[in-house]
Amino acid sequence: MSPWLQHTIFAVVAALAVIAALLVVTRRNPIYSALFLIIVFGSMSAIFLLLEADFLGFMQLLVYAGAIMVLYLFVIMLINPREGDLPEEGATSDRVFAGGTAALVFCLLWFTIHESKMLTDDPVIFPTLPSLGRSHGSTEAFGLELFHEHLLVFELVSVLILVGIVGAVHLSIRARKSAPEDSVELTSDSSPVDRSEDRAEDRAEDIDRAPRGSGNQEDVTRV
Amino acid sequence: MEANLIWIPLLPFLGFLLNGMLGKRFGPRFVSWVGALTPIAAFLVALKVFLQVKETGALHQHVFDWIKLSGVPLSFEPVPDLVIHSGFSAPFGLLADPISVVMCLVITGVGSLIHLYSIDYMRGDRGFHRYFAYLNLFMAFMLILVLGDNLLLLFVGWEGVGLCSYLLIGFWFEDSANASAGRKAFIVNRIGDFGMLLAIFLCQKYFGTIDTREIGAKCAEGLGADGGFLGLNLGTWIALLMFLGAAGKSAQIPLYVWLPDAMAGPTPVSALIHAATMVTSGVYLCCRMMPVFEAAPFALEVIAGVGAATALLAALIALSQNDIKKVLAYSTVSQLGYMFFAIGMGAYGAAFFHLVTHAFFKALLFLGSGSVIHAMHHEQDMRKMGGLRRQLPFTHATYLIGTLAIAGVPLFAGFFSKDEILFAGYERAFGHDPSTLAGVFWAGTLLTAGLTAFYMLRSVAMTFWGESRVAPELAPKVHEPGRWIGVALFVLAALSLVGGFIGVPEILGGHHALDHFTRLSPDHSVLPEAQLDKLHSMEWTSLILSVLVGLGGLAAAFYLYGPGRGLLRKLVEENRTIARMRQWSEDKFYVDELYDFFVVKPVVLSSMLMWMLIDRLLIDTILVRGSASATRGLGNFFRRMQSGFVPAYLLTFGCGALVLLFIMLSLWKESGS
Amino acid sequence: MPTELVFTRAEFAAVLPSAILFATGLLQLLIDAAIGDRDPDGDRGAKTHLVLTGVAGALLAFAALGAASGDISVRLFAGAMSDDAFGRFAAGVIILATLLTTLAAGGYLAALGKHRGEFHGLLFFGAGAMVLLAQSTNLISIFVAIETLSLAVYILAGYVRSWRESAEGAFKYFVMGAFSSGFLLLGMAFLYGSTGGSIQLSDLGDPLKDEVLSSVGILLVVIGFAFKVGAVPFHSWVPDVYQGSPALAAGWMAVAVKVASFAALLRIVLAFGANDSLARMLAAVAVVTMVLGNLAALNQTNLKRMLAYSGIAHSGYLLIPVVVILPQGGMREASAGALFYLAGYLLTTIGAFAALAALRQGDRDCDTIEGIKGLARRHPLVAVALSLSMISLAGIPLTVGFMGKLFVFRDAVENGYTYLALIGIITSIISVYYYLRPVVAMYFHEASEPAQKTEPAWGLHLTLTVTSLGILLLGIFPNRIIELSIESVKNVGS
Amino acid sequence: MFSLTSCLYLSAFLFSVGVYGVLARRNILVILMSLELMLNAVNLAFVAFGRHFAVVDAVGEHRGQIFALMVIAVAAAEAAIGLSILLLIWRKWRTIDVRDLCRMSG
Amino acid sequence: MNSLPILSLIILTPALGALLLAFVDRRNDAVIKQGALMISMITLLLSLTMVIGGFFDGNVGTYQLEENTPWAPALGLAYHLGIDGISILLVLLTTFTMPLVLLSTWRAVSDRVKEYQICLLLLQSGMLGAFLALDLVLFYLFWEAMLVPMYLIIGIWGGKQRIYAAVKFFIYTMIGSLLMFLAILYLWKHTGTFDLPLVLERLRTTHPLASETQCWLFAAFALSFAIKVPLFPLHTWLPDAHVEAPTAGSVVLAGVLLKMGTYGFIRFGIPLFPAGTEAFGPLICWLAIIGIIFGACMALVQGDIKKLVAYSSVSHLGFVVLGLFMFRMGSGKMTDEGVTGAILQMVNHGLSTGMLFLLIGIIYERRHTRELANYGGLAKVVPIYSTFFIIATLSSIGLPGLNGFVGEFLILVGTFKVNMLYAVLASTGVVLGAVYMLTLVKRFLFGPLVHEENASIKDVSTREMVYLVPIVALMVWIGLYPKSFIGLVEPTVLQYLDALK
Repeated sequence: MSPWLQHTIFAVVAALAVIAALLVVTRRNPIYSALFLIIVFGSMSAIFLLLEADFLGFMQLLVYAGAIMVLYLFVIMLINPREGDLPEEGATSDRVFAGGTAALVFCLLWFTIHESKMLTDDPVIFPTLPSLGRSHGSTEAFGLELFHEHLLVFELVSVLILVGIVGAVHLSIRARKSAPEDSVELTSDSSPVDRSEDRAEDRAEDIDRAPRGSGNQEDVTRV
Repeated sequence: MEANLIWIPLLPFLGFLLNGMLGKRFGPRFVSWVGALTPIAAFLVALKVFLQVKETGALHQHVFDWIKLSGVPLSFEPVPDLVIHSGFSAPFGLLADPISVVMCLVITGVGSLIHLYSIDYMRGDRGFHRYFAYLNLFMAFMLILVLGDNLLLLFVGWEGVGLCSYLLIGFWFEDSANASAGRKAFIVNRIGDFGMLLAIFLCQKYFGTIDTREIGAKCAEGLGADGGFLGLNLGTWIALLMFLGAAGKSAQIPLYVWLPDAMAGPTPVSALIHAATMVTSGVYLCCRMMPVFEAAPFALEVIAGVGAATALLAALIALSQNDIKKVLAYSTVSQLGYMFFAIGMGAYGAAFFHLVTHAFFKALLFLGSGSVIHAMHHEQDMRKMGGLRRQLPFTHATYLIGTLAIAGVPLFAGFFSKDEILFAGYERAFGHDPSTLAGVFWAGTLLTAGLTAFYMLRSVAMTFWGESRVAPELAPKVHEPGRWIGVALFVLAALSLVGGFIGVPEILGGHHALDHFTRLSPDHSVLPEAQLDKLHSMEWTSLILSVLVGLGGLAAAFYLYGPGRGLLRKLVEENRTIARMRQWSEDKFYVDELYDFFVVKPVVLSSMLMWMLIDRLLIDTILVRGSASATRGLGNFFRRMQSGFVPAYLLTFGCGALVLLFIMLSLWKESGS
Repeated sequence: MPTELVFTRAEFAAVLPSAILFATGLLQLLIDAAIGDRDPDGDRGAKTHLVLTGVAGALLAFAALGAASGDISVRLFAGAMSDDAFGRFAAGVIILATLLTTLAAGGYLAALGKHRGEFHGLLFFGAGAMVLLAQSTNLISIFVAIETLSLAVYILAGYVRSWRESAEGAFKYFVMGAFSSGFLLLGMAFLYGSTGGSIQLSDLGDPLKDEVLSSVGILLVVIGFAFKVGAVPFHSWVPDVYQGSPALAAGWMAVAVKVASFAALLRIVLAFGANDSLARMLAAVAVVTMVLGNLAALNQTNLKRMLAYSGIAHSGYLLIPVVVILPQGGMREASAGALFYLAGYLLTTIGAFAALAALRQGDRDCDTIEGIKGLARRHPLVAVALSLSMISLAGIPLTVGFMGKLFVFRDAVENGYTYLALIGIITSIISVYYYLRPVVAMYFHEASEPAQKTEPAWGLHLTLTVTSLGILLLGIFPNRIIELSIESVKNVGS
Repeated sequence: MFSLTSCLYLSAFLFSVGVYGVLARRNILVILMSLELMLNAVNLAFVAFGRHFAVVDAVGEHRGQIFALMVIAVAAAEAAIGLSILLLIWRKWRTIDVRDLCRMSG
Repeated sequence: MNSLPILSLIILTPALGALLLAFVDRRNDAVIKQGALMISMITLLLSLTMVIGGFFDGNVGTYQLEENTPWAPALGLAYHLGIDGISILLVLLTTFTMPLVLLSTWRAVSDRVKEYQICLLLLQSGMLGAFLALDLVLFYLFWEAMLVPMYLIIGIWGGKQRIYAAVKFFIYTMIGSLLMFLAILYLWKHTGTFDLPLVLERLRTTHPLASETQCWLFAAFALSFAIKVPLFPLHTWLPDAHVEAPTAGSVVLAGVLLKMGTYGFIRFGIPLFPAGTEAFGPLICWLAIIGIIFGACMALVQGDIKKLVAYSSVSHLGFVVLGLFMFRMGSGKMTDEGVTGAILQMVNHGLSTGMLFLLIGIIYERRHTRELANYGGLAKVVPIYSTFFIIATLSSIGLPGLNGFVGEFLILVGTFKVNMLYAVLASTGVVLGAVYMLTLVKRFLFGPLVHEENASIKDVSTREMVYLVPIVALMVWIGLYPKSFIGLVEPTVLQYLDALK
């Protein structure tokens, strides 16, 4: 690929990513956010490809766009928040403050990168890779390095995923025969019998708190 | 010379132990035997010692090392230093020299009599054994006081007798007033002891010793004249501080106020402790430390002034007291003032002489009054007596002897001693080195002599003469007291009659046996003839003056209070000015009230205030609790920062990271580039 | 590059403890799935088999740890981990914490009605990840280990779904944890960049490294760890999470996460080498942490929350050794202080939380001061155990807490950080007040209302006994452990 | 244009946007997404660095990429857990407003 | 003979005994009480054996019967015990007090007897350890360790405000001691050891401290000790603690615990930091003098007997502190009266105030009130009790012939040699002491019997006699023949002062 083409693609994709990212964090409706996030991830994987990380680029697309974001959308659909369920966003001052913080973070990071000695003599384009037996970024090369150099981590990740599975199951499973607590959860508001004082308290708190998000009141109490 | 002196104080102490521990169980008979026999035994020992001393001079016994610090650190080079001495030694050593052995005789002698007297007087009291235990203990301490060869041991006795005095004044403690009186006595004495302690410290610091003989020697060498501070030399400071102690114990201005109150105790106690022995220990101290005082002329002037003033003031108060014991108490204060006046005049011998005779006649008077009180079932108000001569002839006789003795009627004991004191003042005022100040003091004491005669006869008249004012239901029960009381009164009366003869001055043909023995007075015989003659003529003048004043006082009292002389009394009573003065005198010139207002109340109130303001409010509430609540407040502030809102948490995180990042980068910028 | 996988004996030995832990966790899940529902006692029973499996697994892991002791092998798994005394010490503490927690968990969870394999499984997965974290020597394995243990801990925090606090705490922990992971990861990226493409800890100290990237990178990594240990200002999650978690999970979290995180942090810092600015900054963080943690704990009425703030405060104390080793010429041996402190902290904190667990009322934790009033009469043993824990946390002598403070403060003073020790001491004074409050409630007050008397299960009893005895024993005879800790920091692999 | 530095700038920017999202938004879903954004931004840095160093280090030429892969795996697991917690909260509170989770404070 | 670790035995006997008692069934009250008493008696016998049996040589001024084994060498800690003339009396005081205290609790405490006895025994171990430790950290350890049982004693078995008092006591003490801990750590940094004799030697020879540093360290040590003593204005915990503590607590507190502060000064504060002592000496002396007078004034206006006695402790301990600092007479000369007197006075105060608290406890047991206003005229009802009370009072106000005088006098003599103004001011305390104590006696024992309830109070029982008589005997012994005690102390003091030169 010729350098100018790389420049152009990068510029376009980066711009896309920036815009999409900004949209992700500013859209009120989470579905839009999710969709824009997919765009960000997509542009990312494009950049990865540009950076000769072929395998990773595809993994990015698969896992992020394909799996994680689907999960998000799935959950969004599952809970199906109506307009009223969407939380009132913070006041402008809050946003300004958050924005200020984020901007400052960016400034400092920018400064760091800017001041870095290593990066100041950075060539405009990445150095050309020596042509070896395997191509850089290919699945084979990637896999070999992964299993030789990072075997332990690879195994550990399996535990990580296992924990994730167990956790997700434990947290989101609705009820078990012998575990009454979750079943109550869902019906607690409409259940004729309150099982404990504690819950009554909880509910009372909800009602107390409700006026703050005044628009939601109706929706919050609805099942 | 070494001798076995320890038995003198030990015997009464044994009596104390026996009575205190077993007295209650074995009953009053046992108690009276033990109580009376131990002082008598001590008296006998003292007598033996006296004879020995007379023969061979002072005796000494080192019983054991009481407090001893070697003081010089082991590897120290001994630095000879004349100013400050290290190391400290206070042995339990007893010294029987002429003064102390005479004191011992007086104490054990009079004490024995009073013990005997008490057997009758205290009969039937619930605290009979307690009483005798205290009394025996008192004897022991008093003897330690006089025999102690160093100031600290003397101080042991000094405080010990104070303790016994405290216990005996408050003997009938169910009455708050008695308990208060005891407390007052102890506390006022403590103020004096404060001076005493400081005097001991000074001696220790600058003389390196507290042995009385060594201090005397050092003072005689003139060591006391150098050093010093605040414009007074060392000797003066020591003398003044010792005098403060003496003033406390011997009831001198400004610390005399406890003694009249001390009459709350049983009368024999008043006789023994508050008349004959303990209160004179101040005088004894001055005599013992004579070299110190000799080296401090300024202190002597102060002492003389205080003594004279006390004598006069107490006599004035005594004029109008109605409580028979109060009269005697003020009289005691007054007589003690006399003695200090004598010391101030440098007449230690005279003071000591008066001490001894005073012990006789004042004990007699007190015991006599006790006899009356006993007969009257503890009625002490003379306005409710009168005419007792008929029921109590023996008591009357002895009391009268005592009165005449104190009034200085010639040939009675008081005559010789008082005369000697007055003469000393006269000689200082008008002798070879005339001094106006001494003249004023002397005039005061002369006046006091008259007043003394006056109020004493007044008390005789009010008690024994005239119409009976005894409460009718009491009158038939009044009778002469028991056997032992009579014995004691008799012996003391005899001593009051003839006791003066131990110190008959040269002009009356005597040779001043006591002075010769104690060597407290300068030997006049070495003076040139002319001077001696002049002295003698002055002595005559003084003697006649004093006798006249004394008789005048007696006469005045006789005319005012004697039988059938109501008219004159009425005249006196109806005069406004005199009545007001009388009132002042009767109210003791409001000294107690002044003390209460200017000393006691401020101390208590300021303590209260300090407690409330400094202790409770400032320290405890503001500082301690305040800092605690401030910390908790800060804690609550941090708690409130934990708002529970995730955005806030995240913002804290973000800002924290930001700040750290910023600092890191600026530090890097600063150092690296 | 060889094509076949080489798996050395040393690597096997090194990874064995964590492998055993993972296997135990898996086994527990399987057992529970297979026979759990057929358990005659159902949820009410103690599910002894889970506990026993756990205990056996932990003991095995411990044995595996001990079996390899002595030889030190570094750069295992291509530099992913090293098997050294340092890691083993930390691993030992972690395994011990897990063992005690498991032991106590049986009766506790049964009483709560929440006894399932997941708790034990997650406990052991987390523990395995922690052990690996303590042994990791490159950035990737550190990151993955951290994330694994974090996930396990998030879930344990929200373990009791019926408590609202539990879910809330889990959420807060999760969001903030992920946020901090972002920073940690960014830091790692910068470090990766600064070293010119190495993720090996030993290359962090490379003199040719890019200064600014490296400084910022290490700072971001430190921030990530500061979050994990609950240092101010990254502490906000701690109180809420501890309060919401079941008592035992909170205790385990407090100890094990701290141990693993501090072990990794120390390893990184030791490898990174001297850095004065980082030392200054960490000193500031330590000061703020000690002050805020102790002050905020002062007025807490909820014991778990109070212990949470106390945990923050102790992180502050633990940061002192990190500060001490950081500057030019810093004393590397000071890190032993942190290790020993953590060992003591294990006993005290597990003891405290286990005591709270022993006192649960119904299906709730008993976590208020009010609830433990008059406890000395109801449960003398629990009261003694809790008091000992409090006393040890306060750093009063004859307890291990004192020895820990002595060690840490001594090193601080010796290296010229007197002010840190001073602040540590002043805040310790403040801490005495709130540590005494439970003691006051238990011993000086009578119960305000007759609380139902629940007899703690044997596992809890055993745990409490072990912690109490341990607190005293290590408080009186600390030498062996201290020597061990000093020995273990002599040669820290990276 | 297409250089290590610009990749890093982009990465930093996306990271900051993620930070903004986390800090500013109240919707838990969006917060979770912002977190994903942050992680992904860092991935870019890793890969870019990796590409840059691939020339130097033949043994570890994919190090950055592998790191990124692990991050992706972690992100996936985190997403699963995060969404489960979200579901749990939704069931209990019927809310996805992060401000409603403030039962515990102080 | 020397191989017998007698000091360890003395320290450990109560602790092990407490452990033993922990296994006795709590229903077995009598066994527990007697067992505790036995244990304390054994300790007493051990300590007496040490003195009488020739283990301890009174003529030697150095540490004796030393035991020095490494304890946690990794941390630099050693188990280093030793005894000398400074500590011997305090050890004896502690072992002597304890059986009496235990005996006094037999009737007074009926709730949780077992714990009570165990606490007291542990407390004893702590106190003994603190007096015998020659390792700075070991000392600190014992110093803190005894806080806990005392805290429990006040907090569990105390009066109405016991919690406030207990917490105040604990935190007050902790504030001071933790700063001392920091100073100890600094010494470690400077000298590389925690061992007291070594530290002393190194400070003197190879590692001298700058005087400014000395001041800081001394201040840290002094603060800790001053709180414990307690010195004005750090004293407010004491009245609260005394009033709320049960009898045994008060007795131990007054009898032994307060001496920790003064002991700390003499053992650590002064010898370790001579320049600091020089700089802070005047301040501390002034505070001591203020304490003497202020404490006395406070005692004057208290209506609560225990509070009164507590404030009197403030006053008395002021004397002790003053004495401890009075050894340098200028021009390089030393005097030992102050220090010797102060050491003796520690014991004296322990006896007299301890006895007062015991007596108050006896009456409290019968009438359950400490308000002075509720008493009066007791001397008639309970003569023996009153006799004891008066003896204790007299000892407390320093009547010659009883113990209090000897110490007070020596302190004042020493003070006077060094600084006359101090001595004069302090001597006013002697007067004030009489004022408040006699007021107490008057209002408590004398006067008419106003309250009917008091008429039926029983006089001291045999058991009470058993623990009161030894104290009186000791008071008289010290008062009349202090040589046997001074003889034990002085050689050490001389050596000590020599080292300070």
